[in-house]
Amino acid sequence: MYLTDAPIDFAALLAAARPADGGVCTFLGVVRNHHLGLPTERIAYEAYGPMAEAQIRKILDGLAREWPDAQVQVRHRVGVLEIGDVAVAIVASAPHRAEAFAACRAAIDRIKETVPIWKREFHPDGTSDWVDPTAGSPPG
Amino acid sequence: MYLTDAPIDFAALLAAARPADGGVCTFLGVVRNHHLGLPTERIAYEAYGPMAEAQIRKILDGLAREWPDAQVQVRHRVGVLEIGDVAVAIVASAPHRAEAFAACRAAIDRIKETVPIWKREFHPDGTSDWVDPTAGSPPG
Amino acid sequence: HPSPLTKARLPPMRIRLLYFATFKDVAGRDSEERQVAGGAKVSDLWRDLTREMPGLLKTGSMPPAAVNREYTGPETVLADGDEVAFLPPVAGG
Amino acid sequence: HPSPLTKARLPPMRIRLLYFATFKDVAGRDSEERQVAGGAKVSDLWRDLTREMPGLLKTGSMPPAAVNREYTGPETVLADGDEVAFLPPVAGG
Repeated sequence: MYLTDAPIDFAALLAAARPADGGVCTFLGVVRNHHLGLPTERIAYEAYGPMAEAQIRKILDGLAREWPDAQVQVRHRVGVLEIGDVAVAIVASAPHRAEAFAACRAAIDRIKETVPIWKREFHPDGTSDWVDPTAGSPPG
Repeated sequence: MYLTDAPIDFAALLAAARPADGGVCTFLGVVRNHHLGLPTERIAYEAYGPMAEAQIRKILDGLAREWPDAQVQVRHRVGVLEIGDVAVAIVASAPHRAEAFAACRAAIDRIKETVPIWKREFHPDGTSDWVDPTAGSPPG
Repeated sequence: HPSPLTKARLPPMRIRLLYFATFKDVAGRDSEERQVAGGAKVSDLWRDLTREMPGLLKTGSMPPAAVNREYTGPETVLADGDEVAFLPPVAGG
Repeated sequence: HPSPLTKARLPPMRIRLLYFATFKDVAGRDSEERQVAGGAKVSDLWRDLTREMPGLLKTGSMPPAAVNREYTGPETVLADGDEVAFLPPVAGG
């Protein structure tokens, strides 16, 4: 299960690095207080759960083929998150740092491109919007 | 102070991300159980302390010029470390992930290239070697 | 001689349609059971839906579609019992 | 007429020399006070050291040097009170 409605236990993900792994690259996607110039108060994440799980599984399978020495873990929150909350955590460990960085970057890029998860941003004025990354500046 | 002889408080580094930061890329260099085909039991890190502090400061100043939106933090252990111990931690946070990844990767690359820190690997058979990254396979 | 097995001769099918995010707002529901013509493709379903709910078109051309939780193309022929979703631009991470 | 101010006329200087890692093993000490000729360059110091301790040469040509905690080149002229170190290949991280 890659999706969770509870806070992500990042320390537990880190602890899974293997004794042969010398490099651990991680990415945390954090709810930030602005988007496209508008202030953000909180974000509600919605997922097509079973498909999102299957897509993440496929992404991880692809990473394992491309970087066989890397071990990659993913957790993604769903539900309502506040500023500073971790929405997604990637932990990529490998014997050497080049693979760890490459696998981590590819993981977050592909997750953002293809995993059916959406987010509705709530603004301080009470309005809200579904975020459309294809419409504006690059997402964080 | 970027060097420490106490375990690195990674959670404290993470907590320093700013509310405007949506992406946090981190790198952990972990003591692994092998190097160039030989088993490793532990590693002693030695630094030219004052120069290492100054070099890391310079690297961070350079990163701040190249990626002004990124905030980068560094901690490096000195002393004797066991397998699985974190030797170096980099935390790079930025509004968007591209800067966070780029600054984090540049930070660890430059630290490994120019900061006067050395490591002596102890093998299970009682022998030890100073690691020379210019002599063999790429380091982790 | 026997007539060819045409699209019109296939029995109608029932699919389960899911709505997410902005499409859920437009549809006012998150899922429905729906009857479609035998042999209907994903693109036929999208055409029918946008006639009923022009608001779906705000994302422009046909969005990515999933059948049984896998991405698929507009030419995919639907089968009885399929779970179908059209996906607004994803924004995970 | 006055003779030119040559290297030989400069007074000798005292520097502090630091040894690290494999160089510390070769030297058998981690630091020393050392007298060098007035006007001596970093490369002169390295030449003298390797004559005394050929084991330093296992890293090949002159390694990176630091004067007063900053990287510097072989042509840098030393000054009285300088802190000098030749640095074996670094291996942090």
